[in-house]
Amino acid sequence: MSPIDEFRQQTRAWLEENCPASQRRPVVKEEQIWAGRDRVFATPDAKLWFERMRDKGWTAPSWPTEYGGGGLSRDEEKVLEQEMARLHCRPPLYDLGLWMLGPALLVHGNEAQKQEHISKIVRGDIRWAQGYSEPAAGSDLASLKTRAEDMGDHFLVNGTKIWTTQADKADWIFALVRTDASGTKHEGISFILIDMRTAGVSTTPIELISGESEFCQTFFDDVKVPKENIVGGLNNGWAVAKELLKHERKLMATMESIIQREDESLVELATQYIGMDESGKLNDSSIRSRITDQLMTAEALEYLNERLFFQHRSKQVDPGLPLTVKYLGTNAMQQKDELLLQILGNHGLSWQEQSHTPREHNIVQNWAYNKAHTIAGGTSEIQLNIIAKRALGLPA
Amino acid sequence: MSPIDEFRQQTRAWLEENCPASQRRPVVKEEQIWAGRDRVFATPDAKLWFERMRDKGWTAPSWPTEYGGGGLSRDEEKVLEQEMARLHCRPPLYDLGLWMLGPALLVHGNEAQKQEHISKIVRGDIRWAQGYSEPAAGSDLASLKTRAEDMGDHFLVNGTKIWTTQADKADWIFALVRTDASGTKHEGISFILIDMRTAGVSTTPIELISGESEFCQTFFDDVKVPKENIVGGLNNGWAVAKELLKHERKLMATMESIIQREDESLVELATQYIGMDESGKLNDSSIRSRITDQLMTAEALEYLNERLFFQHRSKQVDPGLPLTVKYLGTNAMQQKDELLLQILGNHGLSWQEQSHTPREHNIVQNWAYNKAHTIAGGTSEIQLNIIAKRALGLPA
Amino acid sequence: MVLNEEQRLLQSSIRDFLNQRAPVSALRELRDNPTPQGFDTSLWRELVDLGVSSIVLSEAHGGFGFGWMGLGAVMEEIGRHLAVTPIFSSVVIGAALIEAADDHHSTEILPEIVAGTRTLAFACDEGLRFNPGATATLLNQGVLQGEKSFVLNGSGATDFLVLARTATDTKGTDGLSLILIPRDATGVTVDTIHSVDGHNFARVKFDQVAVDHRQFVGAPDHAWDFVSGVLDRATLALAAEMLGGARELLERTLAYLNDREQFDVKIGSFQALQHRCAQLFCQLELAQSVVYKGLSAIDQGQQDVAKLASHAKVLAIDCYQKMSNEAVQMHGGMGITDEVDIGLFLKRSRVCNQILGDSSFHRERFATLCGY
Amino acid sequence: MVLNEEQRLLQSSIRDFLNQRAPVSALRELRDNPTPQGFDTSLWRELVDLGVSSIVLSEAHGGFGFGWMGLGAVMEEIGRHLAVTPIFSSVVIGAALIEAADDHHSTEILPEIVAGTRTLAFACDEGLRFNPGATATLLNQGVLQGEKSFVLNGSGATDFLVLARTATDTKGTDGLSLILIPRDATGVTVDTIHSVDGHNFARVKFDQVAVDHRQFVGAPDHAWDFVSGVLDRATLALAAEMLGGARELLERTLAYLNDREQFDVKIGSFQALQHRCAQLFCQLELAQSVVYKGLSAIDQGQQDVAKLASHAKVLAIDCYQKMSNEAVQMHGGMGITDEVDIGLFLKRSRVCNQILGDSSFHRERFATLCGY
Repeated sequence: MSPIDEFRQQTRAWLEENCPASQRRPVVKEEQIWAGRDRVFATPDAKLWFERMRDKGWTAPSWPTEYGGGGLSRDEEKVLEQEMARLHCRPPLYDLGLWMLGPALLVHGNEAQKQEHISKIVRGDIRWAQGYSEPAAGSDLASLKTRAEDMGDHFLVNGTKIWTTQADKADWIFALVRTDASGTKHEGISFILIDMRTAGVSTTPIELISGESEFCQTFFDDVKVPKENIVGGLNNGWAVAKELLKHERKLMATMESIIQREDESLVELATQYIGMDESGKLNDSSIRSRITDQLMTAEALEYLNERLFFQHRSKQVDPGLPLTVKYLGTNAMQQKDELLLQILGNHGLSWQEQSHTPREHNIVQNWAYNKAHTIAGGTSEIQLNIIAKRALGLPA
Repeated sequence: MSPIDEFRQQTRAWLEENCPASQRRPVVKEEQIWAGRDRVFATPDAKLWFERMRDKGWTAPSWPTEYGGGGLSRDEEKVLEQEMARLHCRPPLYDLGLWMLGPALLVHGNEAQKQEHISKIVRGDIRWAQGYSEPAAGSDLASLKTRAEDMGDHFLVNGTKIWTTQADKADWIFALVRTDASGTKHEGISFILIDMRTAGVSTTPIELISGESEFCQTFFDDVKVPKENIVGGLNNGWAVAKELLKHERKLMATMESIIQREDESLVELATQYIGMDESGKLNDSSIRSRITDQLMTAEALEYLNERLFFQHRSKQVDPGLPLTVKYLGTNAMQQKDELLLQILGNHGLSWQEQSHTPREHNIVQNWAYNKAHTIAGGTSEIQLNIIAKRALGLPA
Repeated sequence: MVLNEEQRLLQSSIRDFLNQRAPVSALRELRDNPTPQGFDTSLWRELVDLGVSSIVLSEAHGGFGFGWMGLGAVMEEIGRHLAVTPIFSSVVIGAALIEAADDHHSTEILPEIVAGTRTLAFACDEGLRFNPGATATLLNQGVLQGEKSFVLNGSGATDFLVLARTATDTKGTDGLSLILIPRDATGVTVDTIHSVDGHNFARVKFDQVAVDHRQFVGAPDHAWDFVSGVLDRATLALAAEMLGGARELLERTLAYLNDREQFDVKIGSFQALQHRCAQLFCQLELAQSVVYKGLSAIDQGQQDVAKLASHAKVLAIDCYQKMSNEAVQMHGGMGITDEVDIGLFLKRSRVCNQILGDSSFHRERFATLCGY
Repeated sequence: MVLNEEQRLLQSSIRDFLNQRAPVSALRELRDNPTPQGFDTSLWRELVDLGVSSIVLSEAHGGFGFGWMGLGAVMEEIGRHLAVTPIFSSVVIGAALIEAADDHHSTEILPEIVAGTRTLAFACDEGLRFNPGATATLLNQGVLQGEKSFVLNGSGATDFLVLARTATDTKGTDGLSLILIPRDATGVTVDTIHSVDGHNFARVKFDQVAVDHRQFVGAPDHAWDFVSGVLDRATLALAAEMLGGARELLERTLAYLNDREQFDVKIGSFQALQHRCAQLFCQLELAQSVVYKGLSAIDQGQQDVAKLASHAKVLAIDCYQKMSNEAVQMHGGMGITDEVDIGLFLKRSRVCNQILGDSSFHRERFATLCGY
């Protein structure tokens, strides 16, 4: 047996042994395991599952073992993902530090920063928020105004960030700040780490159209930040940010494939809510046809991701290909949401919990919430601009 | 009975009396009655029908009687159109002079020009071509290079025009030429009338993807043109051109509604080529659904045109509305073509006349030919630009 | 297919009134602090005083001759303001059903509807979607039994107009009757649901409800003969409301694009956004033309507007849905927050989709009516 | 799902060869001066010498182990160059059918196909479209009777592989057999049709054609058991050809947009066109991923690729159709002339749509295979 097959066998056995049955069902929002100082677990099983995965370093399977990661090769990581998918294992940890900051720190952080932050991320001890966007900046990220003034022994940060995911629950925030206003927009930006407990940091939740408040506006009012909290060098924040945005896009893709997997089966739902005729066709030919559209897109996206994986493995990456993932994935997700909503009929018109099932509730709320996905992390328009220029070579 | 109802009754009676039965069937390309010195009629009935309409001035129903037009009011013209449609009467005359030059001459021409040209247009004695586009200009019409040099007693024209409809069969051409190169692109353009028999005018046909050659490239090589052939004043050609483009767009819309009426019935064709199940539904659910899309668009376009007519009549024209017609109409036509082609199956894959019926032949050739409609007369992209700026007030 | 002078005046007076009295913030207020009726009763009283409650009725029943084009103009404003009123359930459907039935109710209860002292709700849908042919609610030997799942304005109605099967051996739309049931009748249970759009609907259960023959509205067993026509007209009115919402969204989005700057220019100067807006405008005017065609066909006395109604509903659904998605997208981050109103229109559009038949239903019906 | 070193080399050598020997101008030449065979026989001879005629066969039958991913790479180049060859009819379908049938023909005629001295055409479609289950061509008591409407490469084939019903009491795809009929057999009439794309197909009539048992290919009455799998694989190869065409169109269009100036800038700098190109690229890569998934599934020995084949065909149809329409549009006036090549791809795409099942057929099949 090849080493990778052996690894697969061991992994499968370990997961079957260690992943509690309750953690093998699609995760609902309330049961997601988020990192943090005040980490709470919805169930004892969730705690068990998290701790077992953490102890193997499999919360961050491919990160170096010296910082607590799993140290897996790319192929092994893929096997782990496949085996987790096979058993429908829930992700053991949710955190922006895990998805975004960590990979960037591994590239741009100095040794002290890695020592300080990476293993805490792997262990889920700190919940991170992201401080990029500002109210007046939007897609034009580089026009940011939050500034960090060099006060000799520390920086003094003033300004405001928007779309900071659950900043009210976060322990630390990584942010882009202006440290030099003399050059072009992209110059003079630094990447900085801020403890949310520092005096002068405050947050206000933003109510979304889904009725939830996942995001906050975060205010910095004369916040003192140690000088060693700059990552990647003074005025070099744009380079770090770009590295991180790559992971954000990859993250979005991963999230989607998680959601694709964990989400509703269209066919099953349609069969139940619409019914079939005697020849085994759905009773609604318009919806039937739209399901075909949707399945064809969703499954093709899986193949596209698979193709990307093989390209990476054989070091033949087609540079345009990764750029398509976010645009296609977020569109497909929203199309599916619309279709699910129509299938629900009048059961899709309320998010009062008592008036329908939790499953219906979830579908309706996701429908509204997921409108964010074509906007956050680089709008679809920005994605298309990037594809046109970078993949297709069209003029600026 | 109201005067308009009376007019309707008389018109209906006259048409029933005077329109030969053979002229009440959808017209095929070969039987269209084109104007011209060497005018030919495919059948004696066609000649009869043309002459009867011409003698009433109903080749140009709303033009002034003093130039040979019908002198009808807008409402009467509409009634005539409706009654002709009711009997499926063919148009009695085809000519760019009728559709485009005439309306512009009536606004911008001087009395001598009207006397000289309008009645010949009404009587179908002269076939006109249009000389606007140039090979290097495309949608950027105003960047035209064909120049007319003032030689004292005449202009000397040099240059080339492309997309001149059947210029090889035309008697005269109306063209835009540069008479002053010193100002901006839009200045220094004049609108000029040129007899195609003048020495130095030559044409080459352009082969289209439909296998036809409806268009020519026309060359002007030291062509002498009398000075009185400028319409609307020297260097004022852009204003005349804009007037004329209005008619071109209206013309496209009219052509489409003619085509809509005279064209294939989707439902009938699908019934014949695809068949129905026992419950009376087409056997192909995808095509059935696309027919619904198509019919809904095509019928809505009819209502939009009808609404425009009522807006004109009640002098409440919504200025944005006419701008939508060309974009929507040409798109709808092409969608229908694609659908017809799919319905034909393997009978839609050849335009060899012997291998299928004339009807099939027509559908396939139109499918290819009609790709021109979203390009000619202002591309769809230009239409959208115009709508965005003029109807929606978005910034340049 | 064009509003006449009176209709234009009507529209502008309703617009002024709603701007004043029921801007979109009124919907937020109602959503966050719901009233038992599900709408603002004093707002409705004022609208009744303006005459909207008789707008679709003949002059004999208090109508002013504005016709269905006039109603369309009013519904458009309702759609633009997201105003919550019983006009659709109680007047456009309710009063029109009473008038179409043309029996003793026309003199007994129609005046109260016009006066706004009685409000009706039409109880038709069972299960997940509009499908009158599958009506299972049964009236047998004077007893009504069944459950209605999606009764618009159910929380505020004083009476229900219930579509029920009265001939047990029938199927489809044969053998149906329309029954007037007071809300407080024994055996009636009303379960109010606050919908995502800040409106409400109800699930209404009829458990052993006693019915006498005077509660029949129109001829027994043959209600569909007149109900279907009323619903077609109501569908066109609903489409007008939906396009009002879509038009408001387009205008708000254009204003935002003309205001917001990014990369040092107005975002409205980006050609990709310009083309998308232009396409939305084309789609809107196309749908609008079908709605006007349908409404003016009613005013011209055309009896059968079934095909136009289905046509209008499908295009209105597609248009409002696309417009609301694009409006959210073009508003960027702001579009997904509850701080701006865009999301309220987005939600309203999805609710409207389900009222009197969704896109699948009407596409199927259009195809059947066209014979393919 | 990625080409290996050998497959990449194969693709680039085929590309170089076709660039040299069969650029799009060769198609024009053939269109304007058709040969009796419908293709350039010396071009085919050279391709045979390069080994393409055995590419899908096992090594025992002369294959080189390039697999279906390798074939896909070749078909992509065929699609990019609009090359007219019998590879699809005679090799991808024909030889593969013979090999799959695994009987005496494998030794008798397969070597001639590989040598290019015999070319096959698969005679399946009757009427207007692909629908093997409705096969009416009948072989009864040794006599074949029927008509095939859309036989690809019919004009150039030396033999036909005819799908015929041999069990009269069957319907659907049960009771079918595959019969090898020489073109010059008594009772065979071939009517060649030049298609809009410069290729050809034939209508072939079989009138009282005598058949003996050695002409059966594979087991009588059960041909569908092996034919369906071969057609699924051929469908994936066809999809690869189509995407080759689509990719060529995208590249030509991008080159045009980067070259042509209007309003004093490159038209490729217009954002609306940029976004449309980016969307086309996304659509192409999505479809390409399904084709690679299907081809590599065959190479990995997956027996049933029916769902992937239908999936790939639908996306390839949508992609090539959209790409060709957009390419014409973005080339403006030039796009509708025969002077540039864009229109040739446009026409090829519509012909490909009809080969082995159109979009409706494969959407329906996909849905059925997914069980809804």
